[in-house]
Amino acid sequence: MKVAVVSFPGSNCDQDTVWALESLGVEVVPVWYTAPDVGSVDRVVLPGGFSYGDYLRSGALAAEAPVMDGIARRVENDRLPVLGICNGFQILTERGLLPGALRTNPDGKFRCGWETVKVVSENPLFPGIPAGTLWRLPIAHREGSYWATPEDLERLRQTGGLLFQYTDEEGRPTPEANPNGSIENIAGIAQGSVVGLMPHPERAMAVYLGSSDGQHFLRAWLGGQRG
Amino acid sequence: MARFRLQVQVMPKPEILDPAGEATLSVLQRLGYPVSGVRIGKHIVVEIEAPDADEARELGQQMARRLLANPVMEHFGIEVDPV
Amino acid sequence: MARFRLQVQVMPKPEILDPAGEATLSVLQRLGYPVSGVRIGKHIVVEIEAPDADEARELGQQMARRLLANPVMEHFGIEVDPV
Amino acid sequence: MQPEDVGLTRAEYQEVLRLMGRTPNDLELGLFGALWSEHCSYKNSKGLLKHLPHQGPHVVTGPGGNAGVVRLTPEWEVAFKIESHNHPSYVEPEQGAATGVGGIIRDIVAMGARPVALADALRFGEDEASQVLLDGVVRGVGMYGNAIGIPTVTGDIGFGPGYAKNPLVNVLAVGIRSPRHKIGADTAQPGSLLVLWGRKTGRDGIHGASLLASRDFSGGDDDLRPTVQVGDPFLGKLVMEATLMAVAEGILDAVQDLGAAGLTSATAELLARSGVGAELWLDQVPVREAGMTPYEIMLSETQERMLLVVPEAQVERVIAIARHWEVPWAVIGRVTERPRLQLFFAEELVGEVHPAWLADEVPLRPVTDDFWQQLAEPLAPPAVSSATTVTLTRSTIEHLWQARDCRDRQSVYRQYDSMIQTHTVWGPDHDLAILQLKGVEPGLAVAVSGPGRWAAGDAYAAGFATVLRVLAVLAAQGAEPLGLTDGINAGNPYKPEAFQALAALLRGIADAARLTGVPVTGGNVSLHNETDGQAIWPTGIIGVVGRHDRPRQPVPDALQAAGHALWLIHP
Ligand SMILES: Nc1ncnc2c1ncn2[C@@H]1O[C@H](COP(=O)(O)OP(=O)(O)O)[C@@H](O)[C@H]1O
Repeated sequence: MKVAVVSFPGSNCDQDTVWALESLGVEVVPVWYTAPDVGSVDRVVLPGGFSYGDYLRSGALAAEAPVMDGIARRVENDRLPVLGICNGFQILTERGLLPGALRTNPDGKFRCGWETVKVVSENPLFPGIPAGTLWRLPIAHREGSYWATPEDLERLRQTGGLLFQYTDEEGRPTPEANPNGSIENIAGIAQGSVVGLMPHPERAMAVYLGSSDGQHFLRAWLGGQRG
Repeated sequence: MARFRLQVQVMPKPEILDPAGEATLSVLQRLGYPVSGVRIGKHIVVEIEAPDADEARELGQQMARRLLANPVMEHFGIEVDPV
Repeated sequence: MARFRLQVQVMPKPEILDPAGEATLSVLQRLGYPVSGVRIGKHIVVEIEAPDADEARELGQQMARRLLANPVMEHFGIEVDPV
Repeated sequence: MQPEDVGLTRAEYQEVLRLMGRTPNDLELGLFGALWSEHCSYKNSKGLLKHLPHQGPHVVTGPGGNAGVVRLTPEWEVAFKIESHNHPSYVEPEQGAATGVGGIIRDIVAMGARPVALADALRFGEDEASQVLLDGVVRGVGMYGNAIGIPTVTGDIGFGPGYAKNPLVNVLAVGIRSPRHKIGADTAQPGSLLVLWGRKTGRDGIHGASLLASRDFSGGDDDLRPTVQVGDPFLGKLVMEATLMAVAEGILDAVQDLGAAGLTSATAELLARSGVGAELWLDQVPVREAGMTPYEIMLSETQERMLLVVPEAQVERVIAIARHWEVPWAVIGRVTERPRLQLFFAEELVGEVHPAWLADEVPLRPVTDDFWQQLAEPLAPPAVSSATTVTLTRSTIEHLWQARDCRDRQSVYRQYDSMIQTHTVWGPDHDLAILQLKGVEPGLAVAVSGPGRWAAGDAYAAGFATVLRVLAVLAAQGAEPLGLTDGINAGNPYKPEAFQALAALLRGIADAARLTGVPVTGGNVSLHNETDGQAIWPTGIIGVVGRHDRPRQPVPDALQAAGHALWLIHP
């Protein structure tokens, strides 16, 4: 299994993501944003972390990078599986590879902490993970409040693309369990072969880090169907 | 070729919540100002070369649609001035 | 009393660094747009009640100095329109 | 231009004349003004600081470099230091705090170490306006640390009336390096080229250090506010990666970051410590604004810049690294054997000084042994109200509990990314941070603390106790302390009582460090924290790094089970 991890100027979770994937036995191919294509890999991860300093809008400047043209083509032609984490998610929505947008958190503040994330529906992108599974994953972002038009939300629901929600420890998507004002407590979505989420599975790879649920997440995604 | 200054105003769409605007509104009201609404967007000033003002505006619209604004949540307006 | 819409433009002062503007400029240039400068500030729309436009502008200036702009780093301009 | 325009006293100016043997031109005068400022020269504190113990079994590099370095294992060394950014944070809290974080990060990077943790120690007043400052400062710390990708893992906040117009922003940064990537700022070789990379130089912060940070504030000081510097963590990250790459390739003589007094301080210190000189070609420095003068170029405090000393044969590779990371760069001079800093602009020699005059020759305030000795004697007991016994009632406890000093800090540290780099085992909400660095055994323990009101009454005891406190926090984990760093903050040193308090605080720190055998490998002194005649309590922020042998399983710091006994251990 070969996975490309793409770095943009300013990306700062790329090394953590490489470490997490390698700890699962994956061969990682680092890709710099100027590359026209990600090359012969099975999957792509757009890691988190302040590409272009989050200037203008998080993810907006990176969405125009040459490598994103290549990735968009491969998604279109080969249904290449792409996972965007945090800033990677923002890049994917800015690029239009995922619907909706990530707005500034309601209090305007960066927020870092642990959240309970529920798998909303079983999805071939994450085989073997039943609906209702609860994971403990950290978030760290200032622009993570998911929003989509009613039509896009409906389409996500219809296609099973509404993947992850912030919930309380019992799995209820209450307003209190919503750390950032995301519509319907949405933490992550999918469209075709493209997945995006705000929480950071690569930071939850060991009990001593607070949780090892990121391993379950990444293993499932690595074993997931192509598109 | 001439130089133009584009003033691009990028505002959150009306249906999009603007928490910063609302927070500012409540502070202004607490300070006693007779205000009833605040919306906060971006003001982006771009210096550009173009044969004429129409072409400058056209380029401005392309840049705004592509990069400066996010069409999912924002709309924009452009003014063109020669410099 | 009448209602006015204030459009307050808050920009970083010319001598103040604008890293967001610079990063945006470099991406626009890479995309091939003939641009030579980008500065990013805020566009703030405020709905206000006032007896007349002059008074509305005066209130706008007070609010801008006090809250909407950071006088250490930013300057501002105000437009007043009746609504 | 007059000596006082650049902050020099008459006596200091006489010394300048003596050293130079001629009248300095305006540019040269400006160089002296900047480097002989309190902020850059430590003229009031050096005599005290030399009493701190600097030697210890783990010390690799003591004070004097960009940061202290201690040995964690034969394969790994830790660079760490506290830096203050108090005055700028009062002028513009968000940018002031952000640029403070950026500055200390560059110090660590200049030692060839990759920053792995930040800690912030903050002090504010108790009024409404201070809350606004606090919000801005926290936003600024987070803005820079989060974006550049270094976790803020612990910190400390306190409140007191004197901080209302003198907030304190002290930031500790910790980095890790392999001894193979050891680099410093004392090894510039004649013939090598000086490469400046990072942000293009602008007119920001000219005389920020010499005037703004080396004088008391008063109400109407608007004209003293130099242009605010804006932190750019994005470029900061690129400069950091580029510098660490160049260091790792072993192609540099030396590295020096640019901080207070910009190019002046960077070149003077680098050249003086290396015992060499240099030609600087100031018209080669990339500038952001047209028409910048040599004076402005030498004194600008533009952020995110690094000075590299590069052997000629390696310049091409250094430029390739700059291109890869998209960092603006320029070759701005050449190291010379003769210890003179010669400033050229458009081929014309516009100024010439001996680097050591700037870096080392400032007249220092003498500290006699007698003075040092009497510092440990207890001061007159502070005037305390007669209520020596307090009955603990429910309302007293509630009152205490609601004091700002007791409030939950989550609203602050939740704004900091404490987990990036995925090595934070314990972050905020513990007395210390514990890190399990990747590929590094054993773990790292980091703690920071500072005294509060105590120091107003007995600065010696407070300094002493603060050292003991951070060491006790490590001891509770069984972690071995490797070294201390101290951030000293005090009022106007020309007021006898303020100087006495500063000295007593340092004596307390020195005695505790000596007693426990843990050396102080670096730190920072910020004086003139005084506005409209009101000064802060002398405040010594103490940071410690230690070796933690079981970082994956810290000793729990919460009660584990009902029925367990509680022991109080005391002498
Ligand atoms: N400025 C800060 N940055 C990060 N963490 C902080 C900060 N201030 C306090 N904390 C965290 O909050 C907790 C309580 O802080 P504080 O009340 O200052 O501690 P203490 O009284 O133990 O010195 C500590 O665990 C500390 O790590």
